[in-house]
Amino acid sequence: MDATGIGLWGVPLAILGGAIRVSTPFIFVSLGEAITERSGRINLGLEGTLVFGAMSAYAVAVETSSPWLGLIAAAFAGLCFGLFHGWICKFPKVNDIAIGIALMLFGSGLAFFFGKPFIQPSAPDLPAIPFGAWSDIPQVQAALDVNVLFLIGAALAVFLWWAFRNTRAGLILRVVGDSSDAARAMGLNPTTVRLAATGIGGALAGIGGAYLSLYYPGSWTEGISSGQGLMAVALVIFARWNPLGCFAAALLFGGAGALGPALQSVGVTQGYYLFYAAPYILTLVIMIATSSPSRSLAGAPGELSITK
Amino acid sequence: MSATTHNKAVGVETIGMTMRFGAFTALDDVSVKVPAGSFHALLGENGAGKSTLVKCMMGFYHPTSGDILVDGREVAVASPRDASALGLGMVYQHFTLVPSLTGAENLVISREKVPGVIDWRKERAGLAQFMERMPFKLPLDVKVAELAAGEKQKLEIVKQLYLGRSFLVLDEPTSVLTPGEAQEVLGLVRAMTKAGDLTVLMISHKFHEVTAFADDVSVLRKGRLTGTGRVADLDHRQMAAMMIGDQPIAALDSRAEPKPDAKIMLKVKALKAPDRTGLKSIRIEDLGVRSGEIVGIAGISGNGQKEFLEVLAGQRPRDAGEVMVRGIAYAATRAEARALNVRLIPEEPLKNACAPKMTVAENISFRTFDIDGNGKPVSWISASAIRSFSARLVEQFKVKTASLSSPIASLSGGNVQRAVLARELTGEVDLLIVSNPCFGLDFSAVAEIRARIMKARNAGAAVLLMSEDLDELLELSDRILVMSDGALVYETPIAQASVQTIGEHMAGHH
Amino acid sequence: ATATVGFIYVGPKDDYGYNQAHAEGAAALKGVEGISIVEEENVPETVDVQKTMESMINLDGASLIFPTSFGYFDPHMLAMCAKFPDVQFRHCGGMWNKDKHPMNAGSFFGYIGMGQYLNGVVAGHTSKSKKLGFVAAKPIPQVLLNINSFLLGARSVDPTITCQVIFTGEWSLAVKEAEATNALVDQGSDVITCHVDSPKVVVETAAGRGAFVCGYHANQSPLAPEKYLTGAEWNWAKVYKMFVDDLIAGKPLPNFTRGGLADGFVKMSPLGPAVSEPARKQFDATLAEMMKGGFSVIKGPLKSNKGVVVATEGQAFAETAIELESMDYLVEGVVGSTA
Amino acid sequence: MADTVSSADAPAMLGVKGYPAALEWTARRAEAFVIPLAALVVGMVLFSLFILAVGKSPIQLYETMWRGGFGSWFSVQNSLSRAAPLLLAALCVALPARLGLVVIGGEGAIVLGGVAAAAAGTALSGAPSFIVILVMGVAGMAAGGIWIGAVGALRHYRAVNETISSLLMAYIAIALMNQMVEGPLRDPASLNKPSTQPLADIYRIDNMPGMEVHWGLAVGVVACVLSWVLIEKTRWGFAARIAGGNVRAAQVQGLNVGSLIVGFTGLAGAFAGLAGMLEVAAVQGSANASLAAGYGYTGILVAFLARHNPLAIIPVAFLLGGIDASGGLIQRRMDLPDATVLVLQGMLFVVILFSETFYGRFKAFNPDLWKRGS
Ligand SMILES: Nc1ncnc2c1ncn2[C@@H]1O[C@H](COP(=O)(O)OP(=O)(O)OP(=O)(O)O)[C@@H](O)[C@H]1O
Ligand SMILES: Nc1ncnc2c1ncn2[C@@H]1O[C@H](COP(=O)(O)OP(=O)(O)OP(=O)(O)O)[C@@H](O)[C@H]1O
Ligand SMILES: [Mg+2]
Ligand SMILES: [Mg+2]
Repeated sequence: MDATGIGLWGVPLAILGGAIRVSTPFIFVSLGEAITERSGRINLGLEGTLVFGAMSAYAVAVETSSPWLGLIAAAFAGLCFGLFHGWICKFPKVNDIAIGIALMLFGSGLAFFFGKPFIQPSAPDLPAIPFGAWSDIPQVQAALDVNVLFLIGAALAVFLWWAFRNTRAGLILRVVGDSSDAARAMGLNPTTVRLAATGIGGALAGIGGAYLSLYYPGSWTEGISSGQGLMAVALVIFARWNPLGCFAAALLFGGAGALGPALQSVGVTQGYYLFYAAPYILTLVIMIATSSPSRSLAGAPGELSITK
Repeated sequence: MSATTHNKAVGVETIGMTMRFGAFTALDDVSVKVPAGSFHALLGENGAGKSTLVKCMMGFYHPTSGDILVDGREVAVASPRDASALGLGMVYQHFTLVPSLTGAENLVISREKVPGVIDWRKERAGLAQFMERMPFKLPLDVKVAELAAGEKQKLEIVKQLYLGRSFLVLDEPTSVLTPGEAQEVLGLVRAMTKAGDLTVLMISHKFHEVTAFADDVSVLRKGRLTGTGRVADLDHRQMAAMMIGDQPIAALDSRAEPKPDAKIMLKVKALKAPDRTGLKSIRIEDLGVRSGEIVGIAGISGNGQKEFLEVLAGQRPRDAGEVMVRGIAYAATRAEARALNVRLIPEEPLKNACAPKMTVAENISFRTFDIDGNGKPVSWISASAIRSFSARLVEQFKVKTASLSSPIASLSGGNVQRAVLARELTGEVDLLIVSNPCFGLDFSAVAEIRARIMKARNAGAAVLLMSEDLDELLELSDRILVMSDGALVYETPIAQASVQTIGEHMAGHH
Repeated sequence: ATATVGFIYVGPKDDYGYNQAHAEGAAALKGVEGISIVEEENVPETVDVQKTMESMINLDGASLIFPTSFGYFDPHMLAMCAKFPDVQFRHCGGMWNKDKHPMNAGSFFGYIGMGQYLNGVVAGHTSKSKKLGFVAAKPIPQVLLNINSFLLGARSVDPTITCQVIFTGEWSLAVKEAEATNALVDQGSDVITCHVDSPKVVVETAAGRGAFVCGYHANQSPLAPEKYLTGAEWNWAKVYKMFVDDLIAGKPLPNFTRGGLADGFVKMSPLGPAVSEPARKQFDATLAEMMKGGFSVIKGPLKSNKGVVVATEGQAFAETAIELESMDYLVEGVVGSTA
Repeated sequence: MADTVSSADAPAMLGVKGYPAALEWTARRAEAFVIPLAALVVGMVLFSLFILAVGKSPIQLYETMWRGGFGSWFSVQNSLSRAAPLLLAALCVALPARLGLVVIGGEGAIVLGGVAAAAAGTALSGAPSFIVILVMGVAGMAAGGIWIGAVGALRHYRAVNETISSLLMAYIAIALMNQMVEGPLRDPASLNKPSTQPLADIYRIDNMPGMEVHWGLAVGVVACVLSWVLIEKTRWGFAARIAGGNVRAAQVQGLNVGSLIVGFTGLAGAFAGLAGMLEVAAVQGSANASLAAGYGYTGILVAFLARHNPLAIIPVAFLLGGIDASGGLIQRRMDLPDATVLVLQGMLFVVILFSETFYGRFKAFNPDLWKRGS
């Protein structure tokens, strides 16, 4: 080992750093989707929302020089997409999965269409908090440069986990997601609750997009997302609709995603495609190991079309 | 915090209640008066409009026209929330507990005023205190999905009491309770009406309950009020006449003499299988059913009957033991069932034996779509054969349906049941396994279905009948077995059967 | 009569990289008398590109088409050449061969390896850790040549310098490119360059981590004014003008066109503020030598990083050497592997 | 009100309501055409507003679209050749959907089918062409079938959610494909685009006679028709619909749900694998990264728009191909970015999918609600 590189320590450090850097969009999208799915709807279109969020955040940040305004714009745009999905799916016979797929196209299309003028300019980044300042190893410092959104995401996961059981709103959400009839008998309006849940889910996905364009990788290009939104939706099922599970799944996914580049950087260069597939393989293996035909998808909201 | 006992009963009255679903009039100008502190029974055939009437009272439906008076004052009930605010509550016919929430969560979230942040320690203490006053114990920290049907039903009722209702509607509340439990529950609310704390409106198909508990009765028929009166003045025959007019009721065939040496059709030996929690198992040591007899299995729901049925249906793997039909090992494949003439009708047929969105004709053809007239397997489906076959059965079994190509989900519960019976009782039947066939049906439908089962028995079928309704078992069975905690714990020939003893075994007191 | 010229891009034409470089070249033709331009972006390397070419010919009357992505060549462009013998096709990067391919096909490319060599020279002077980093998409000859050139340029400054390469496996994958850049910096690389379609992410991430960067495809200095050293850029406008001039003049178009710095096919970004005086000197000297002609990047004695001799003592490959277009090795000093 | 259906048949010429049977027959089926077509029009009107808002002419746009996608024999063929791979890709979604499964990872089966076919083609090089093409087809179908069949098996035997497992496996399949194409199967002569050995011309699949569209289109159409027959007319299809409608009911009927699920997902994957094989044999001539062109994902949309009806997949795929084909012309003629087509597709599909809510709302399509005729 020489002075500048950190050799094999780079691998665990990269996994840690990668988990923190890469996971944030997954955290936000999957938490948002967890809220939506807990209300009995599935919004597969969050990939489009994420991309549109990334574009609108970047555009507003460029125009106003404020990344925070960009973040708010992304959340608002996401909210609109979510509400649109929620509104359209309240009509009978409208398939929420299919609408989601169409909105995925629509969101990405709008983002690319209006995002053209913002590929060249540079936008200010969201700030990071240097948790690694105690260390004098720059690599450690870099890995522990944690963006506030990651911290907010972590706090949000814990909050949602708590709120699903300890708040009125949380219980109402679960009631509506599990049984429309029961909800109606309690005088709740499932449509309204779902509309709100889909809207919030969209807003969080928009924030996830803002993280992509305003922090990591921190630029706006049409290839900014490579399916993170879709994957995050899938992770919700993997996480069994548990917010803490979503957080853990996102970390796992982010960390595993950092494995490929890190291994190459220390000289493990054979079969890098397979290392790049590590997050997917790992997730699949864990899914297979933890599923069992006798305990079919414990925790699935009863009204969810995809698991009915 | 709710306080059940401090409420005062209120009276509720509907005036000229009319409800249309599209072109169909489910309620036609119905005026019913339920005075404060009374116990009122609402009778009627399936589809008469009973549930519709009470749902209108609860704001679950918005009536086309008509008014609701509470304690003589006209009120607007636009949603169940409004009803709740007026102290009106209802135990729905189909459970409205939320399966993935615990009992405690279900109770608390149903309250009218729920704090934004729930202090579970305080709530739990309050609940414990409340449960002290209930005559039965319920696990409140378990997800409702894991409760047995009877427990759910009791929890529904407990929930309404917890919410401190002044007026309570019970829509067929005892259909999944044992006679003892039914007694307990109805006794409790009856006592509350007597004390002037509660008014009860109960929908029931069981005359004996009406006679035992109710003060007054109203009868609906095809959406109209056809009679009302004091229970004390009416006998069962009169009530039946108000319900259905002078239609004949299907009579049970007289029981053909059982032949003790008849061939054993179904034999179950040393069977062991996991139950739905995976923690316990069911064990059937030895069970035989001969042709020409009905063996009834009694038991409180959740004691392994469902699992046993699933094993017989091939839906649940077994750990050990054997199931034999005509002495041949039986794994419930389609070929075996066909060769051995085995038919199985699970409970709640719409949920367990039909594809709800497929048509009536298709559903009726589930058993025969892949064979031709001679029983030979065919690869091609013939739509016209399916149609003519099902048209014949629909007529024979008097299934009421708008058309053969309506989705079966659009049929009423009794007609779904008829369609499934039509499918399963056509052709030669050597072994019939059936579970809760009359759940939720009115007495004339019940009579007809029981008559069909008896007919199959008399024609030589071996029948294994699982039922939570003891009256049904007593009426149909040649022998009764009791299932408790996953095992068959008691057996008696019908001649010596005593409700008392059976009930005790069901409750596991032996 | 005006002639219509079609351009086909594999990605968005404003990607700050490969496609943008071509689109800028196309844009330079917009004012040319007698020429009209049609463009299509995001065309995948499937039957779609065949249909796009056909559509440009049938519906727009295109008589010269530039399919700019490598994967368009075989079989897609070749199929169209056979079908439309009257239309000229000039492909970017393909290996046109008189014996194998029709005369209405052709290819052009720039020798950008020298640009990467110059990048390497500046990088070699700038690096303190003596470790460079290269984010690459796939181990194909064009990319390998760039990696090797970059390292050899640096080694002309200090023969102990090494270069770590990380392949991302895709031409455009923003998050992976950022991760690769981070991994390189973590391992001590302090000057980074890349060969991916859109270097924006690599440039910004590396600069954000405090590393210096050399650009590629286009001038990315606005993205990191302090950290940007220089960059190897395409100058397709020159190439396209050349073809179009021949077209207007009614001359036959050349079939195999190659050119480097000296021919103006490739140019260097202006040197950034962080470039030291000695670096500047060597950069200028090397550039001058290249402009003179006869400069070889790959020359013996040279071994691959697996120890295989790739050029013997005295052997030198001119930038036009056809062998370089099938390069399948990484030279000694590059950390990484080709498969 | 419900009446008892009598078996006394109505006169043969007349339908159940006493109107001419042909009229009733037409009315019942018209719904499935009129509603989506009306939705298409509404979607196009909405998109016009968008185009107006960005300052372009909708009339010119639709005129361009028509010209690019449908207006001439060339345009139609352009649309058809883009539709060809979508037919098989959509079947990979529609067949499992009949069992109630949402499979979104057809892309994986396509790329592996392509790799397997290319490997088989290379291995058998020299054998008679029909044998090689046949074996390539079988290899592609086997690879795709095993891949998606595994998704079905995991679902049935391990209760692994098929939506997520198929998506994960698609990413894994693409990684495998890249690894193979750049590693063991790479043709060293494939320089800047790593590919397998190119297939000799005799092993390539041609265009159909008189058309500029390869045989894959015919294969796709035949596959759609066969799938429709399978689902609607055979006992396996009927059984699958039972299992899709209610697994418990199917089990009580003694149907082997496990084999149905594995069989149908396997067949679905085989179709996708065949799409990959056709891509190799008819278009690319070798397996390479271009196999992952997103057909699998577009297929999801096609299947949902077609309401998982294999016959409806054919026109829907053609529509998509047409929009795609005209997208290029829109870019070129109107100076609009490629994303315009995505916006258009998104809008059209949202409106078409939304129009599902109108099924069963119109009396005109339901003779049961007509007043009794004479
Ligand atoms: N989704 C639906 N679409 C159309 N009609 C429906 C639908 N649901 C119920 N119906 C109508 O409601 C009736 C069945 O309602 P319900 O299940 O309450 O009947 P029921 O009162 O239980 O009758 P039964 O005596 O047969 O049990 C049917 O006659 C049917 O026409
Ligand atoms: N949502 C609905 N849509 C259409 N028709 C309905 C609906 N609900 C009820 N009906 C009709 O209203 C009639 C009365 O139904 P209701 O459920 O009130 O019967 P019920 O008397 O409660 O029967 P049961 O004894 O089976 O509970 C049914 O026959 C059915 O046709
Ligand atoms: Mg009812
Ligand atoms: Mg009923």
